[in-house]
Amino acid sequence: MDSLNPAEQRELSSRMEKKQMKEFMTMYSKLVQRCFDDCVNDFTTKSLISREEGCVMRCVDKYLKGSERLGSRFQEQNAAMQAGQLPGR
Amino acid sequence: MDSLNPAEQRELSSRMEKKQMKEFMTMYSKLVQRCFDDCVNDFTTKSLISREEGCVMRCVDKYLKGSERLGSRFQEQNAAMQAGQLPGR
Amino acid sequence: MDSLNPAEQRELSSRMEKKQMKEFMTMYSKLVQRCFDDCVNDFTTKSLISREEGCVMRCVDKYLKGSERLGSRFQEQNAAMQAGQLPGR
Amino acid sequence: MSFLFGGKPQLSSAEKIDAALTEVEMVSDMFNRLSQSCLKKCIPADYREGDLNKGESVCLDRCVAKFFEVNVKVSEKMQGEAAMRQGGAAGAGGMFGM
Amino acid sequence: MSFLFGGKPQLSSAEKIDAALTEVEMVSDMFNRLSQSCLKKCIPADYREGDLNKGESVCLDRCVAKFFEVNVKVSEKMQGEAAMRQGGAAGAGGMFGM
Amino acid sequence: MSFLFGGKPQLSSAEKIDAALTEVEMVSDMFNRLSQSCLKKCIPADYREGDLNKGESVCLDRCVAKFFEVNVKVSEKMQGEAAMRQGGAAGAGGMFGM
Repeated sequence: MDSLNPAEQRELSSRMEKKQMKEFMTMYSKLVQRCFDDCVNDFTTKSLISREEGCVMRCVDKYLKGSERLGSRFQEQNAAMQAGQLPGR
Repeated sequence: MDSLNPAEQRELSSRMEKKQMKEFMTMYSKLVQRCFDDCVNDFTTKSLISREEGCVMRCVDKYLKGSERLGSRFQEQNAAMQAGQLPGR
Repeated sequence: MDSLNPAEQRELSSRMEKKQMKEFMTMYSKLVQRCFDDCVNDFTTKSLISREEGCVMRCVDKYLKGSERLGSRFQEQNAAMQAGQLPGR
Repeated sequence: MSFLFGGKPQLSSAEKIDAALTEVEMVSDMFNRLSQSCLKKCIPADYREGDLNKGESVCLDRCVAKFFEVNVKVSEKMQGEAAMRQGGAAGAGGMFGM
Repeated sequence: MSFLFGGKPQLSSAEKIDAALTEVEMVSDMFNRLSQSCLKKCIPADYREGDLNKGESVCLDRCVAKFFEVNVKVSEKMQGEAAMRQGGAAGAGGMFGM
Repeated sequence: MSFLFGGKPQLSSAEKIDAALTEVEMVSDMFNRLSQSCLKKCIPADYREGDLNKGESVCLDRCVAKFFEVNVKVSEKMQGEAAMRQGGAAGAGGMFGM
């Protein structure tokens, strides 16, 4: 990892950027699907009813906050694990 | 999108074709899995019993028809959204 | 398939190796997720309790054995199908 | 989604093709998720007949409409929040238009 | 699945390798789905012991056999329909053989 | 995970970049699975409010800790078995460290 030369670094960053773009897209479409699945279950109407819409908004809110929290904890644990299990690195 | 030159167009079509091939394969294996999951739950026999086989056939029928219908509606909605939200395009 | 020249064979093996590496990684992370999902459901504690840990260990054991068995049966069936449906090949 | 890529000047061929493929992929990912959800919500798992009946057909149509509506709402909400974080004004229209 | 690719004359190296990889990918996708379904159907989630017991082992074996059978049935059905649409005769054998 | 790739001498540029990307992918796959599991386990699907409440927050924190612990246990177990098969001693530490 540490031995990449500048050209390799650039190639890596460019491919990482593409990957992150895709990850973000997937995260977004998963969020849409999850909130749709959990909030929309009435197909006697053609448009969202207000209860469904409110549920979707709160669902998005809660998932974004939850994911952010998970991300922070994940990084802490990951850092702790690297430090603990691979001393001297 | 609109500014691809002919060589780029060819490259794009060729990669799109590969993608569609893969999509079709995935669609197929998902269909097998779904109909298996919904129709086959008896493992006291080694071969499909006739109830299971009938269920699988109807399942495939229904899913193909359902997917076709979803595809048409999706395209309509997509076209409407593009027209409505991006006027002048 | 059978008509690959040596250079093509090498390229194919190298790409197959990468694929297998990825497959193994995915298999591993699926296993972690599955055993976590099935065994860990108590979040009143911060560390695994002994019941959870035992469950995870047996879960891993059982899944590895199950997957191995499935792999053998799959190959047998696959071989039988190729032989039966494509005579003369 | 061409707005995402349209702004940049002078993309290389490879970049333009990648952008086009990413766009297609995203639409197809959305369709796959919509299909998974709507088939599950509208088609009971007993398969009494192979044809779609009237109720299932209507359910699928409405399911697509509602899925799109949810997509627009979520997209607007996320754009609004992104704009707030940047201190700018929320953009109109759906950033994540399918 | 080589029939899918075998018909075309003069494939380039890249195409031949892609075709081989696609074939491997498809078999492995099928195996992953089969595993997911059969482990779920045959192994109860309580994990009382680490070994497979007799009932679980037999269930897994039959599950594989039935999954293959379903694969063949679905493949034949789809080929039959494809052939009908083209006005031709349905081909024998499984187009989607794993 | 650099141990997986660090041992080989003289990797080409393409190989080094692939190895780095594989490492990133694996961490991100693990995070995606952890998220899926923990959001499901800790957040009830009724969404009465948009904020995380105290109970949900604590649950998420513990869920991450337990997921890591399971990862370490599974990794140690698999390494132990791999070592047994090779007749060698089980290595300490997590081969599959995230």
